[in-house]
Amino acid sequence: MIIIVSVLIIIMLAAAVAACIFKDLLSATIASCMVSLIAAVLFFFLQAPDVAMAEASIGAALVTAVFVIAIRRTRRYEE
Amino acid sequence: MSFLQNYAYYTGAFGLILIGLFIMMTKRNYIKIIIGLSILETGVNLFLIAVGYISGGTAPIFSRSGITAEKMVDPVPQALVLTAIVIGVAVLGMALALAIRLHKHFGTLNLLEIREQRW
Amino acid sequence: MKKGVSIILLLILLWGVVAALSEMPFGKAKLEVAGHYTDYGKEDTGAANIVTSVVLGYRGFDTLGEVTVLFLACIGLAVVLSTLKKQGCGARQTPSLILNTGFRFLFPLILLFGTYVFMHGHLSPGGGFQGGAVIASGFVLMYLSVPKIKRLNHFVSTLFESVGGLIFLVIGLIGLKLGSQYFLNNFLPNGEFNTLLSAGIIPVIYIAIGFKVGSELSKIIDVLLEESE
Amino acid sequence: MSLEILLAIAYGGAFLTYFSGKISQGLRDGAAVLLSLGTVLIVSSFYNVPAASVLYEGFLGLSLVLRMNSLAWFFAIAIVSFNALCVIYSLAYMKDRNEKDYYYFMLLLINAAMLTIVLSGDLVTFFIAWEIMSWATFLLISYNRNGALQAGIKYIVLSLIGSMCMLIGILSVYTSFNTLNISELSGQLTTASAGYKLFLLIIFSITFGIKNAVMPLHTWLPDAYTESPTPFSAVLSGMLTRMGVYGFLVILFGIVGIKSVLTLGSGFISYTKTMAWLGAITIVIPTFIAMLQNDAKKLLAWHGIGQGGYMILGIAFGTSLGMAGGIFHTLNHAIYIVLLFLSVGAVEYSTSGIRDLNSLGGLFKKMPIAFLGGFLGISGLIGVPLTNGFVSKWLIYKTLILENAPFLAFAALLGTWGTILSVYKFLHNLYLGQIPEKHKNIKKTPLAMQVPIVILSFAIILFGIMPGLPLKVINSINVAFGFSPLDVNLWGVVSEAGTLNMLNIFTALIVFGAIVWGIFRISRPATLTDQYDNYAAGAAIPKDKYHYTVEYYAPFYRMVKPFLKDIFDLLYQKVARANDFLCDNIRKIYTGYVGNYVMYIVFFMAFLIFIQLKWSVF
Repeated sequence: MIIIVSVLIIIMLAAAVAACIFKDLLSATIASCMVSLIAAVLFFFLQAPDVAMAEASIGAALVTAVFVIAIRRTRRYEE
Repeated sequence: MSFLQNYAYYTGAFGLILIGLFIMMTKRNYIKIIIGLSILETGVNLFLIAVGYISGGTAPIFSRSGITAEKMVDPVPQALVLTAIVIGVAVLGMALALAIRLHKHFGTLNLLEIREQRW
Repeated sequence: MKKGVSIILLLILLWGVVAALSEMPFGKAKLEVAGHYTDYGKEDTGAANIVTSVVLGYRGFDTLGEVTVLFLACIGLAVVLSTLKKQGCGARQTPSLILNTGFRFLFPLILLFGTYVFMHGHLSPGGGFQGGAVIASGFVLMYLSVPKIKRLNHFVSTLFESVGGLIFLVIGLIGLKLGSQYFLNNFLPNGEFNTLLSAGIIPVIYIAIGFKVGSELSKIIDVLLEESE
Repeated sequence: MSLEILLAIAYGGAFLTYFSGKISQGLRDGAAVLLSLGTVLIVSSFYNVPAASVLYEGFLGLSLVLRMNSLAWFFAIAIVSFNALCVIYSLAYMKDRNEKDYYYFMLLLINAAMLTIVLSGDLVTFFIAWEIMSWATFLLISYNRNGALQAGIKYIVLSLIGSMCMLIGILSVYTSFNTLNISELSGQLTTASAGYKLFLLIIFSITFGIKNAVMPLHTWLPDAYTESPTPFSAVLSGMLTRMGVYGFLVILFGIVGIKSVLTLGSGFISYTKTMAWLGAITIVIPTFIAMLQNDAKKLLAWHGIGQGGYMILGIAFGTSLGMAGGIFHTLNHAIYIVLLFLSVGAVEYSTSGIRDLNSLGGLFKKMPIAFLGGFLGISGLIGVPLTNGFVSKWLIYKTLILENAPFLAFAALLGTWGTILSVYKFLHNLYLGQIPEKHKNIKKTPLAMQVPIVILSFAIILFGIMPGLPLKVINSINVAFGFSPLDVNLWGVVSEAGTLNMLNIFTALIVFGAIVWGIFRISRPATLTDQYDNYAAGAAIPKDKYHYTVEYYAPFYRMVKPFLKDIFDLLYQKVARANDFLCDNIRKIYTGYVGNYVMYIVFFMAFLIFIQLKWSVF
């Protein structure tokens, strides 16, 4: 169990670092979406199903959608 | 192994917080800063939930018989984080709307290039 | 230069965090107030989900404030974007067949699931906020898949939003009047435990919140998309 | 008639005037005049009728008290009378200005606030009314905008410093004695420790020193007097500035008590000595600065500061003679300075706004009433016998001599010499000498301007010949404060140190005047010639160049100008500029870049964590 959690956390942190590094904002957004998604799984492991649900639907779906729309209306690459 | 047992979640939460802060401090792109903010927020939420966890606890729901109140995890941070997430998305939407306005007005999202916003 | 300073500062921060966390063990007993909630939440509010009973029963007034913040953020977003000139934003890709067909199957199911989630907020994980978010993500799917769809009917979404907020307030005020104790007093009978029609006013308020959050979040998406076409 | 009704009429009248101005101009003017005259009548009906009433019970646990005693009556009657005269004067002076509703509203509001100050029986009412007065004054000083706004801001900044000092004092009094009623406090404070009394006196001295323009705190006054509309300059100089004297009287003798004040400090450095020396400095320097001024109102403004020094000098010694001198000088100063301002205002009105002494002159024949006012005003200001200023200055000099303070007496005399020089310039450059060509056909002085000037001129002579009239009231104030009463009769003062009898002086001067008149009468009659009919080496005199009011004391200017700068004003401006610079630099931490703000927050957190983990201070 703890091994799975550790692996998930490592992937999550890697995704966060990727979000930091990517110059393409769309990729960064997807990376941050991944962070949210794994966080939702972790919430579930921490016996917080309500929060996991909220995080999955909001953090992973809505926030990403909002970011994508905003990037579409501005510009895609960080200069 | 006991380190992982004790500190895996905390490491994840503070890793997210520090990465979020780092993005906010060093990046110049407005949308990148907002991405940092959202990562920071996820980290804070994860930390709060991790604080409320009890070893071997159950979710705070009396969904079937045999669940006792003693073994439940702390419901207070969960209630807090629940609303925090929802408000978070509204605030992010607001910030991104401002980003769209900024881009329309100045044609750039690089904060260093936006001179009018400073003294 | 800047990155170096940032990393040094963050390392000091990390140092403090490590020092603090070493004295804060993971997975230890909960606080006294949380103990009270888990011990008596079932009898006090009649909801099986203690998180729900905290959000709507013990801390209902806070939730009203949070809903207000959500509402204000939504209004602020609309105001910020309302003065933009409408202009084209490049061509859209036509959605693929899979997306299109999947949308037609899934959209009613997503709405149904969202409704289920906020209806059963007092029994199972979920509630108004999650249900509303699920419904809103259904609308995101709609915007993705159907290119020239008739937009969200603003009147209806505003109606849902306002009626949701009003129900919350009115129920709170009725509780204040009937119980004469506190705002959001639970004046309905608790009913049989673990059934749909139990836990007094909690399901009613969660339905109201579900409508409110769902319409607000879909409106955020709608407003952000609106001007670009 | 109770005191609440008086205040209700005063405040309600101000609002009534404002709103009637929205209906018609004539109605507003009538309302303003009637209300100000009405308050004069009501206040005068309180003569020798001590009254007390509770305005409002339980304002945050304090009761707001009003009371009328001889001191309050003396100041109240002066306030409402001068205000009524200035309102009448304003009818003509303000005729062509804008926003007259606002002007009259503020004038009457200030009147009501000053009335509340002198009637207040507790420090809360005092403070509230003080603040109303300060803010209304600020609004009226800045009536003319532009430069006036600068002057107003200067006034309100200093005034706020004073108010805050007063607030500190009041809070400290309340926490120590649990009451703010002035009459209750006076009993308790006599037993307080000397250090506490000194603290209170210094705190309140700053407040009242700012209002009374005592020397290091005077900088607001010249600009404020100059820039405000002239009738209001009269009110400002006449009574509003002298609220500081009232405050000194209340705090020194009403609350702390004269015996305690006299024992504060030892030897040369005592509270009264310091006050007296500040008063002396306030007399000398501004009087000589006044000599350099070319703006008629500014000249009077500097004299306003200087004369305030006499009052401080009189009351600082805490003898009954000095008290009488100080309080009487307050009234006398108000009479003649109001008269002088009204006289200048008449000139300003006739020449459509010219106050520059260099470009005026010879207006004597055109405006005799204004000249009469100016002449009697400067006579009073100098202290010529048979005018009121003589009596009060006599009392003050007598006090200084009896108190063995020769240097202070010399300072007072020096001030008088400076006054003579500078006000002669004032009178000459306005009314005497040649009249410039462009002022040959000026507007006539309207009746509404002449009436107040005549009344005040009459008052100067009346109080000069019969000083017993006001001195009787002042004597009862002295008794109320616990001084020994003076032996006063209608014509003057009788004391063991010297006797003043204006009747004798009056008779002597009449006889002397008759002799002089007779000599002039029997000698060769004078011949009148045109002022430009002069011999100038055969050349025609250019009429604008040979106007000798220009640069009246030119050699003296050159001699003293480097020494008579208003150093305190310059100092305050330096401080203000330094503050501005500092704030401007602090503002720059808001760089408009999100990263920096996050950096500040993280830096602060890191700083706290670092010092905690390193030294564990928390």
